Amino acid sequence: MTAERIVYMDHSATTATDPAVVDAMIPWFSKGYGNPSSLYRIARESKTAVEKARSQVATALGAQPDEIYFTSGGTEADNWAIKGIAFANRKKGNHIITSAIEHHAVLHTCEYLEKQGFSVTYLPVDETGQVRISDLKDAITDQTILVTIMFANNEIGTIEPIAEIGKICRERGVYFHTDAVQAIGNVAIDVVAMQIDLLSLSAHKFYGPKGIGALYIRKSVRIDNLLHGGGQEKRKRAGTENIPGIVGLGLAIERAIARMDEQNKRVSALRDRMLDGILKNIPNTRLNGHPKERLPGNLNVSFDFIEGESMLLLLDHFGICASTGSACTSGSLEPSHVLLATGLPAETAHGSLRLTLGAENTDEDVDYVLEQLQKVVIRLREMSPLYADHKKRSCNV
Amino acid sequence: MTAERIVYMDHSATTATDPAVVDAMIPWFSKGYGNPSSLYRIARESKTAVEKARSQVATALGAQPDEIYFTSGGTEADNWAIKGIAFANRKKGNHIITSAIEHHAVLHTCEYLEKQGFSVTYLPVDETGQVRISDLKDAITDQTILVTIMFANNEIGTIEPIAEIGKICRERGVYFHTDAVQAIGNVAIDVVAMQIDLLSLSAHKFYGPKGIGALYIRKSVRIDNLLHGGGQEKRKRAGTENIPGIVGLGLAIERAIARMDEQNKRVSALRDRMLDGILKNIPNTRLNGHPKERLPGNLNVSFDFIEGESMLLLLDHFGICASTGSACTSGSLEPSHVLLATGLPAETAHGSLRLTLGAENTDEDVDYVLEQLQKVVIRLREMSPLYADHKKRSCNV
Amino acid sequence: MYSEKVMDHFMNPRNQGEITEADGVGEVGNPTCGDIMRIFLTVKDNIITEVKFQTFGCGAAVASSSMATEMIKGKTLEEAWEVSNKAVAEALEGLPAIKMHCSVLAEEGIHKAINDYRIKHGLEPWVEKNPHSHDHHGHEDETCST
Ligand SMILES: Cc1ncc(COP(=O)(O)O)c(C=O)c1O
Ligand SMILES: Cc1ncc(COP(=O)(O)O)c(C=O)c1O
Ligand code: FES
Ligand code: FES
Repeated sequence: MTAERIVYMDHSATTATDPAVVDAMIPWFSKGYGNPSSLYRIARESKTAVEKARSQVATALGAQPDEIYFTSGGTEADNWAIKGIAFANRKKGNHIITSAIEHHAVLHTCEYLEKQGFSVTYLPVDETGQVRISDLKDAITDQTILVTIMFANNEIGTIEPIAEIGKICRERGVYFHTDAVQAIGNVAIDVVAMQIDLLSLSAHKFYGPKGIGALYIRKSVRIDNLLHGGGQEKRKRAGTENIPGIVGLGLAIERAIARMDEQNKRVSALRDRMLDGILKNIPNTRLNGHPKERLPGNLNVSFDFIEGESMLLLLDHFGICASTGSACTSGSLEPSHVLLATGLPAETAHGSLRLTLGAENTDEDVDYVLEQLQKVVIRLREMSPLYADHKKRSCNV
Repeated sequence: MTAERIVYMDHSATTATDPAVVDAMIPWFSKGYGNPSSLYRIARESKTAVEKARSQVATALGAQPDEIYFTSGGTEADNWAIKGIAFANRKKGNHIITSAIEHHAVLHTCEYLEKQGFSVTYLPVDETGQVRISDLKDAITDQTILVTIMFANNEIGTIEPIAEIGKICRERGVYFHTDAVQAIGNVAIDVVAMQIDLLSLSAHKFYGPKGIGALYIRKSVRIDNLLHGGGQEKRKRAGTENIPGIVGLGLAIERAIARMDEQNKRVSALRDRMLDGILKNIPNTRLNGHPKERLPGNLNVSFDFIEGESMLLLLDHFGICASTGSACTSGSLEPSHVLLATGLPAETAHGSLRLTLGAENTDEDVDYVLEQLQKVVIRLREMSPLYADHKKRSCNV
Repeated sequence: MYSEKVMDHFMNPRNQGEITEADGVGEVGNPTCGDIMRIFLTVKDNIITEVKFQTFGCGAAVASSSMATEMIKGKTLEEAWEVSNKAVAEALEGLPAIKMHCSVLAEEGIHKAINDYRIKHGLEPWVEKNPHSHDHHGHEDETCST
């Protein structure tokens, strides 16, 4: 079952850590291992390394270094932002607004808060996956303390109108958090211009290491701690600092921003060519998400009559790494809540395939995937009763 | 101001990652980077690596693999255990028992829960730093849902009577959590024999990487999630797995257990020789913590008339890395809550020095520290008004 | 954490010691808080001709004592009284925010020593223009008020 060739097109799930980033991390494991809270020399060196990384992250976001707090990843950053704002501002109000297409790190946190007595509005999205500004305006009440809407969606790649949302939230005096886990390195971000109060990110989505992320918290934002303990991170986030991870995050974000424009151009061209090829060669296929306002590497298509997991298994057999919104891989009953929120019928959602391109993908990869994918779809359709019915219907016309 | 020689004696703060552990981690950054939640081959390989590490941790504790959950470190494990038990069992009772000498990750979490309406008993300790079993028995009420008492203390090294505590908790039907962050690799642990329900650990304390830890949760324990989001860790701890960290933790704990007996013998002999030298050569000095029931590498001594931070600065000048319970390094008002809880006067606590020995320390290190430490203490006493008074008092007798 | 200047004064403290027949002695701080500073003055014709200190405290406390004694040596009592903790901290090329109280200790120690001299000489003690709130550790705190 071994494939000669591996084509990784699941960059939204995670990315390979850039070898230059790994190299930068290595010295901080066994040599510069001092605990930054201590006062001797090797500890001061760790501290300096942490502060350098903090500046690198701040620069990437247009923030100040003392507005950046390191976390164990995007999930912790989302949990902290949402629970921290909710509990610290409970006296002001108990209403939170989010969207129906958030990552589970946001959605399940909001559901948890509902159990704690908060009230949450899940804004619907249009068929491209975008929140409607008028819906947001209507949803804000004098009880609203937080709006949390993702910068870009992890499944369909749709980019939300963040600057507009930020403007409205600032005007209405409501904190605005955005989960930018998928956006970093793909979209230019300026937290000041976009009036963002809190922003989550996770290094492993932009060629940094896993297990490290950050939360940007604008100065003067009232927020409770999520992890209690030692006085690290200006007493806001306890726990001995993950120095190699932090150093890796710092370099990864710096490199991601530096190459962003050039890489986006290259990757989106590959992606567009792949989309054209799919739509041209494989009938009964549709693009999910926004036609233009989407992440450069994201392609999400639905193939009628077939199911996602079997697509993934066959693609894996040919060395192609991809993902699906089918319920069969999620371990839950429902297909992707994101696809359903865009109005896709469950049946179509089950047949969705997400290919997310990144740094190491080439023109040859695109050709290879196009070729194999067509074979895979034909093969699965041939065994599908839905396709059999469809063929009959078409012939009977 | 550069020292020729670095003698690291702050192993309780953190340890250098074992180079063999780093080597084992490296392949999982840029090669085996697949997201374990995905189903293609490189993802299955990551998954296998994670499960292997889970078994390694389980074996070290005498637990089952499916009772081990990876976290971002000891702080998260402590927060999860305590908040998770508290919120999941609120209907049964609202009382928690802990000790006065816990790490801040436990103490501040308990203080947070007090604000949420829980009631917390902070058991006192005797002058050696041990909790009295009779105090524990008396403190348990029908409202008690959790006892959380550390396995070994990070400052004075005292080992608590864990098996006895476990027995009482099991008899009384109360969950027992222990913060074993300092104990792993230093004390033999068996969660079944010791009747432990939850146990926290952190890799960087036993030559593993920073930013990764684990919580052991005995099967059938009722606990809420701390981080909400994706379905990782059997839906109990969301967030993309830190594969290199997890692999590093697994190998580090396996190695720590394998060399434990031999290393403890070696390190405690060094420690004992250092203690003898200090008590013999430096007058007005006392050992803090338990004379016998203490971590093999831990030495905590108080030097009358001088202050800890200035000791650390001078020791650093000579390349010696150590720590203190003085308020001057803590950024807070009070000297170490642990030393105060053992009945030490604040004045004496300010003059405490913690030297924690570990794998790489040698006989020469001990000689060097003894020599430098004596000079440092003499130098600081010469500038101390308290010592001047003491000398005058002694002469006038 | 500390500037080079602080480390220099900590490693090589100037004027450390005791003047046995001092004209003025000031002691401030509290061992419970981990800091005590004692300043000894020799005064001739209203001029501080000699000054020594003893300090039990952190690096910033030692460096502040050392720097402050340097700054008042050879000065008139009036001039010495005007040496503020801020001036001491600035001369040390800055102190971490949580360590500013250690420089306050130096200012107060000098003031106490000067007033000790004045009282011994039957003079009215000078009053603190901007009394520090004795928040030696940056917080309101009873146990550490001296
Ligand atoms: C949009 C979004 N938010 C949050 C997360 C969670 O990040 P992590 O898995 O690094 O905790 C992810 C990725 O898993 C994501 O795509
Ligand atoms: C006893 C104890 N508990 C918890 C912790 C917290 O662990 P971490 O800093 O890895 O989160 C530490 C160390 O800092 C500790 O010594
Ligand atoms: S058909 Fe098997 S899980 Fe969906
Ligand atoms: S003397 Fe305690 S902080 Fe300076």
